[in-house]
Amino acid sequence: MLTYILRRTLMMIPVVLVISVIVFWIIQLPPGDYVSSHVMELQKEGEQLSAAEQDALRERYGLDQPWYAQYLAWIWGILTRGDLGYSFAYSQPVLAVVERYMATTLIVAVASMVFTYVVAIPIGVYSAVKQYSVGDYVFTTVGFLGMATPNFLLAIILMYLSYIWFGNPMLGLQSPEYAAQGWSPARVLDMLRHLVIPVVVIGTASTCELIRVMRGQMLDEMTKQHVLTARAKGVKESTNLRKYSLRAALNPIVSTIGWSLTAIFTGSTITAIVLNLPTQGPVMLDALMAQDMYLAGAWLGFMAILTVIGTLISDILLAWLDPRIRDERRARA
Amino acid sequence: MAIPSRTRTPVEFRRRTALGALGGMGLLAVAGCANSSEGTAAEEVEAINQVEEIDSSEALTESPMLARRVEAGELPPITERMPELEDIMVEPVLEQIGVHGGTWNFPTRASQEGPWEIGKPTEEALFRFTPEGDGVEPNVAKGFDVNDDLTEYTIHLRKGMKWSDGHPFTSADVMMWWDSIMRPEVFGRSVYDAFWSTDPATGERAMAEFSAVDDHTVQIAFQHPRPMFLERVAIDAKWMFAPAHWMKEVLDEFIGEEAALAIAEERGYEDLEGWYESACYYYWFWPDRPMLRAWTPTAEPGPEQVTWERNPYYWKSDPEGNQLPYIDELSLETYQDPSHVELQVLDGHFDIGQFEFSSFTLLQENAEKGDYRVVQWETADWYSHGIQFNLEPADQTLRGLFHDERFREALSVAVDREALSEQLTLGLGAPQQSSIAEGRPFHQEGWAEKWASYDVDRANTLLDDLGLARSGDWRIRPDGEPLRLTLTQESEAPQAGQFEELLKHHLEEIGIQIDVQLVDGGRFGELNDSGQLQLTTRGAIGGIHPIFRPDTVVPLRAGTPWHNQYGTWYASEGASGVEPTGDVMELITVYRDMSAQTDPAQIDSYAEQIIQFHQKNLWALGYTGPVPRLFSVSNNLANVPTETTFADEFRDLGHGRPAQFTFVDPEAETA
Amino acid sequence: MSVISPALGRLRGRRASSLEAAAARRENYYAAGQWRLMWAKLSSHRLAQISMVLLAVLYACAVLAGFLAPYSLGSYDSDYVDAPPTMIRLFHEDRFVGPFVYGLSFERDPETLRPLFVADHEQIHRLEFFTQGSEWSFFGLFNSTLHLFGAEGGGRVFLFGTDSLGRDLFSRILMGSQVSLTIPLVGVAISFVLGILIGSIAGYFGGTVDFLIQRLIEILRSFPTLPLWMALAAAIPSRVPVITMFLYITVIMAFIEWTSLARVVRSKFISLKREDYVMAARVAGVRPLRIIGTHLVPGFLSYLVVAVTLAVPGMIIGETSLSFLGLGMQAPATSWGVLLQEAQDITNVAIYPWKLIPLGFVIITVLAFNFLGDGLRDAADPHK
Amino acid sequence: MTTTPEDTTPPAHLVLTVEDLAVHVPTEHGLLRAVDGVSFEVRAGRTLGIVGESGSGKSLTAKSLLRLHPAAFRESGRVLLHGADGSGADGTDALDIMELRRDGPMIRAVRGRRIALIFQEPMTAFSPLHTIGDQIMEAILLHRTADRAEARDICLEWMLRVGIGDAQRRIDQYPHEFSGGMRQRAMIAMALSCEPEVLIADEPTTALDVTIQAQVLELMQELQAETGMAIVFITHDLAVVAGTCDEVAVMYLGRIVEQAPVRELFANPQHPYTRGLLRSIPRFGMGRDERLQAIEGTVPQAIDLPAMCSFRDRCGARIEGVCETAEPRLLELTDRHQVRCFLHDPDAPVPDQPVGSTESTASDPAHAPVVPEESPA
Repeated sequence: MLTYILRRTLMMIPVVLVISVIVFWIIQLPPGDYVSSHVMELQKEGEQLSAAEQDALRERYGLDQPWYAQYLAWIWGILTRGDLGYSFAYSQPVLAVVERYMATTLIVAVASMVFTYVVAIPIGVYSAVKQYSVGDYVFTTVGFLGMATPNFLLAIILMYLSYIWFGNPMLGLQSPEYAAQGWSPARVLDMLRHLVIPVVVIGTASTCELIRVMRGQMLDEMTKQHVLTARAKGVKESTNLRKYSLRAALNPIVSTIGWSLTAIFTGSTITAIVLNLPTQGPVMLDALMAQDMYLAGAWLGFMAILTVIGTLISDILLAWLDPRIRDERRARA
Repeated sequence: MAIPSRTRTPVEFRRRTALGALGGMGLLAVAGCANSSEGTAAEEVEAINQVEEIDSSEALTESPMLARRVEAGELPPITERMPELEDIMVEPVLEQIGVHGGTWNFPTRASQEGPWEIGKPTEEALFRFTPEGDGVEPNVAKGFDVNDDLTEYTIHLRKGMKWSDGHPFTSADVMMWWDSIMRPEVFGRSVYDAFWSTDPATGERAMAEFSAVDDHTVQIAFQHPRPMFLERVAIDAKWMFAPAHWMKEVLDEFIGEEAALAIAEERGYEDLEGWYESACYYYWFWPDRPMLRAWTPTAEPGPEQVTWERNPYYWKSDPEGNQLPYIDELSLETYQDPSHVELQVLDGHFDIGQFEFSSFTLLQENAEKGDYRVVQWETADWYSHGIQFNLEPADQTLRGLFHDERFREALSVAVDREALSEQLTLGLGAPQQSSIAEGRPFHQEGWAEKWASYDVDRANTLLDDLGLARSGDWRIRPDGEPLRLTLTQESEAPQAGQFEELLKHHLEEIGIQIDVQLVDGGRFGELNDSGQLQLTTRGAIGGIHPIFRPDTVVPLRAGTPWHNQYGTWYASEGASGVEPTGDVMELITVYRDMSAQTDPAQIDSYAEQIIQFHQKNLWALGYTGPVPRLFSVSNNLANVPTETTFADEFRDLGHGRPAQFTFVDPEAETA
Repeated sequence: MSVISPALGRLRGRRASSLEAAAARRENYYAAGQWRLMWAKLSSHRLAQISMVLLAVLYACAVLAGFLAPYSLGSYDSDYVDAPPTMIRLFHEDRFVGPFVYGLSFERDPETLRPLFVADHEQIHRLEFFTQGSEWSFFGLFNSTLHLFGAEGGGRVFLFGTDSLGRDLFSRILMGSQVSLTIPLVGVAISFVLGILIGSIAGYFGGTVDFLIQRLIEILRSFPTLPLWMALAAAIPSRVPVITMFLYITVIMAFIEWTSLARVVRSKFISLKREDYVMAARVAGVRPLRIIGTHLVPGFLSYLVVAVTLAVPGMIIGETSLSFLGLGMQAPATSWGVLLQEAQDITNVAIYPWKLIPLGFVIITVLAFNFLGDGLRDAADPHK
Repeated sequence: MTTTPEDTTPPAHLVLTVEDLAVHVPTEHGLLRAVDGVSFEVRAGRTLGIVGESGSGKSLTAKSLLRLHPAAFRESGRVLLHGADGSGADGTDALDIMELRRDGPMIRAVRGRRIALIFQEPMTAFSPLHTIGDQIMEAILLHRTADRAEARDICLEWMLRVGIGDAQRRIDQYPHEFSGGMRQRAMIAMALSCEPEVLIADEPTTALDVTIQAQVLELMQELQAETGMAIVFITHDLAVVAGTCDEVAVMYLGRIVEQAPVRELFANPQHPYTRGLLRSIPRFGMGRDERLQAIEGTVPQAIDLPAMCSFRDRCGARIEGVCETAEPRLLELTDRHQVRCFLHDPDAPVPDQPVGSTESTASDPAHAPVVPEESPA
């Protein structure tokens, strides 16, 4: 197993490098560069930059170099100094910008993920145990409603309903009056209230998917021979469900946790914009739009690494949870 | 007003400026303004600008918030904080004397690209535009003198005025800005137009020279006459001073490059350019950077909320001696999408929101529930929906067409303006040509109606005359190619896609095939720079006065799609771009002549010529008249002007003098 | 014989199974192919049946959109901007006159500028069926001006109201369905082919090939789709015909989707590969591609059908997201994604809520595909 | 067991009596009478074989004994589990399993403890995610001891008893590390670890290859001899029955069509179906060109069957005008040999035609009316 993990980890290095090249290449692919979009932004505010001023900016940012030269300089900085580069728009090191938004991003991502699993797994189990019951249909339909409504629209509708019903659209992650205060129970409560809509919006899409997978898995597992064997031994139904069906059904789901975190990180960008969440998503979208390439590149590279690590974690989890795969790996390694 | 006799008062000053002469033309229809053509300009201006004076230091009153700090010994008393009595700037009362206190919830864009959102309303320049927009008046400066040939400007500063950290504000601060910041161009901008004078004979430009006469007097000398210097300062230079004591601790000139870089890195910058752009240009985000603004930040911008607190050393008061601003705090809250501002205005959270016109119905219907009112400010654009022709497209056949008046007329009359008005402007944008509205300076009779009636037959006849024969649905160009135009718009623009779709619909009716192209800002800029645009609906042309900001109407530099190649040519002095011909070249010539004039009346007459060239040629077509800019204003907030002009030259919301905005009941206003 | 006897097996699947009474039919049961079994089971899955019927109706509407829609996509009408759904009436002053609409007069609220439409009770416009209207084209095969219905004499009937440019939303939804209902199918088809091909190669050959393909998928999946789309949006020339744009979009969608299908195929392959009959074929020296084609793919085709059905909703939603990024159909051509994107605005949600109707169609379609997929999955394994 | 002639041993006490057991399954197409009117009894130390084709209801019968069916299934009849000493043989004192609440604590105390079950597929009968030891110990912990160490000892002991060598190591292995035969041994160890009174073996050897099959069967017989448990042996394989069972019940379409001691049945089959089954077993001495005869057709489904002999359509000896008129009764040919066929029913309706058959041959003994007296005792 250890050799397997080691081998896979070593394999990650070229994969990540390839990804970083592609990521960087794609980011600079759209026509125009940071300076051209920056100039357009300034124009909207009534500022004009002369051609000479623009060229000076390009030189300062190194945008006059070909993209591969920029890439090499960037990756060299990362490898030798751990320097993720410089954000043009923020005039700050990328790391500083990323740090600023990391906490809230993690809160939202983790809350959504917890929501997804906490909601989906019991519902999936319920829907399987009570297959074709009213509850099954209700949960399935509600889940699908969440999935079928594009996130951005769902978010805006929920915000408006929140405004109509509670007089507060629940924008952002906390009420402004708490922003400057220290942590208090009231602030936590306020934050939790603000988390409801984002978590529901971001969560429902994957929740529905997960409910369906869970239900299917449970249905498969519950009719397995060994479940009947256990029942014939006199094992309690609840024990049986938990020890055999649920455990087996959870396997593929647990093993995809590595993947879903990335998905929740990147998939919620548009939602975060609509809901005014101070998370990385909108910052990155802005960075992409404005071709603030090191910021965008660092973030996308980070996501790529997360994906690769996620896959590895998934594979390890799978092996850890399933002795058969574990042995196969052992044999191969 | 006790201003030394050799100094011209603002009244005198106004008489000497170009716009002073415009007063008689009925510049702006400002409510409450003694707007009559009979009275002299001087009387009128004096009536508008009732400059009062604080009688005694007894009258000075401060916010309870500051009074507490004074009591605690954290602050010197108000008399020591404000300028000498006669040098305190007194803001006239707009609606009522205000009450100190309250928090103004202020939406700001989350993106770092939006520094101006808070920058403009809090900006304090040496000179600022009058509420009516017909000229400038002293602001940070107390007054000025100028010699008769407009080559020497003497600017007087306010005695006893202090930076937000309590350090005196003197002519050294102006000299610091000029010598160590503007002239070395440390913040990435070239020395502004304002500081150049042009040799009327050769057209050569010469830079101004600054000198400090004494602690409160600065002299700026030009080689050639420099008319409109103060207006240009109000627009371009915005602030012409920097805290010398603070700058000496950060500029490499004073502390050496190594130490300066260390500071830059400490502040999160990798190079001096980035740091200096931030410290000298977008400086208002640094809590420790002394300023002259009414409010200063308490923290650097973060992901969520930042509070700006009142400047205890602010140098303005109301006529009763209440130190401004009335409002104690600004709570800057980030938003990512305009819908957030909408929602939080509806729920009564944001005290002032700025909106595109399309939000009008939503705002009005919920005004009572949200306890706000909707205020409309005019804009200086010539139209709200229109197109610009890139006069130098790569395709020479198209170039020929774009330069042909008949072609432009055809594209103008082929569109049903009445329909567009309903579909795009809630029926408010008048179905008319791109033009200057009645009541504004340089309004021309008949311009709004030119080529403005919907007449498909006429359009077809014009195109037929041009030899663009129809073959099936589409017209064929003389070279046998189908007539096919690309219409480009920036995808972020409000209503992007809708107007373009309607235009496509109307123009395809007359046989011109249209491809709509929505692109992001960077791509648009690139298309524009490389001359690949054909038609575009982005932006509008216009402006307060060609002399203030000629960018969109005279090709002086790149940017505006219709003349981009010409502007490039002019700005690069012929190195790149395309040399204009005909009327476009005339525009440049007229503008140059105008710039050399010292007589305001002459300036106006040249400006009028520029305007008339536009009326004649219509390089940009307008389909619906301008629509106002909307503000939602909390009903608890008073002294917000209701009818004025929204223009960048006037610093947008800043033109409403936010320092004298006041809550009727500050207690009700917390973040 | 399996542990659970076939009888019981059938019983277990009873809820989704058909136990035909007729003996003759019963005998066929064993001989029946997998597909017939699936069909038989599916036809007793009520929700799946309803879904099938719904989808059939939706697709039929898409095919006949030109005929069913009273107005064309270019019917901008500035006299009817933001008009609410038109009330269709039967009685005029208590007198039955058949379906008709009143004429509407348009004005704006002077305070709010909201469009107001006042029914003019003097003007009665009967609904006409099989009426003449604007011309439409049946996939370029023939043109017609026949429409299912319309209001006589200048009356307007907007079943779902109009948008801010004064276009009939009902017509736009129908026209949009032509795009929104086919893009997912074409996209899934492409990703299906790619997924089977690449997934089966990985699964069949294993070893280095598998390893490389696995890494390829890994790389593709960690692709930043957002800048990729933006780059594509810039790369796609502005003057592409609607059909080409349509293809671009489907290819983009397929590009993203195939990796997950390939993973499914691969894992299925690995388990099937060990089956005796595949081993036998291998030992017998049958060429790999032939084994894949004739032995392996049929072995899980039913499973793939399920996977595909369930992939369709994702594509429908993907199309809406692409529209959000401006990578949608060019006006006046429309799609549900474009319609939703237009509706995404507080003003619309608050004042003109009928603009959210397209959302209903998206939801219904997604639900239908999902329930159909669920039914198919239950049916796919008849001997379970 | 089989080596002992029944008549010389004192009758062992009754362990399990099944009376009129029925399992009816409601379907959309009607009520499926999967098991109908099944009665039999099992004695300690004896083995009852239940034989039938796929779909005959034999496995359902087995599961009914432990109430393992879903709630939707309608079960009726009585399944009496007698005391360990055979008390309540008259049914008064016995535990009626059908009275117990499904999945209640009472039935759970019976499952695995008093009646244990072995399944056909040793490959799937164990959860792949848990060790063999864990799964065997589960029953022990439930029924015998709460002490894990003790349970482990019992488990190890049983693994050794069923012939799993190196039990100390294998107890912590996963099912996929076991061969098929080993897994079935483990299965048996699991079933027997609580020393049940009745072992239901549902096709325990079907999935195994022949040599392993023999080993497993031998093992079961040894253990039966040691523990004296009763075995209900469910199979489709008459050859296996011959070697293992004392008594055989032949099921067809949910009903027992013939029941007799094993020798009697093989020597003197009375039901056409039984004869058909016997003909389909390869025998020593079969001629090279002799073909095994399969019973034509497939088992129909027991839904809405008309009141007639359910085997009629496939029967080579059907009597036209009789077999389709009513359902045959279960006839007692001797006190231990019962058959359900009109051929033996003196009260059978008079046929329209004497004997109607498409492929009947005079030489086939099945076509001669068999008189009970002629059957070998």
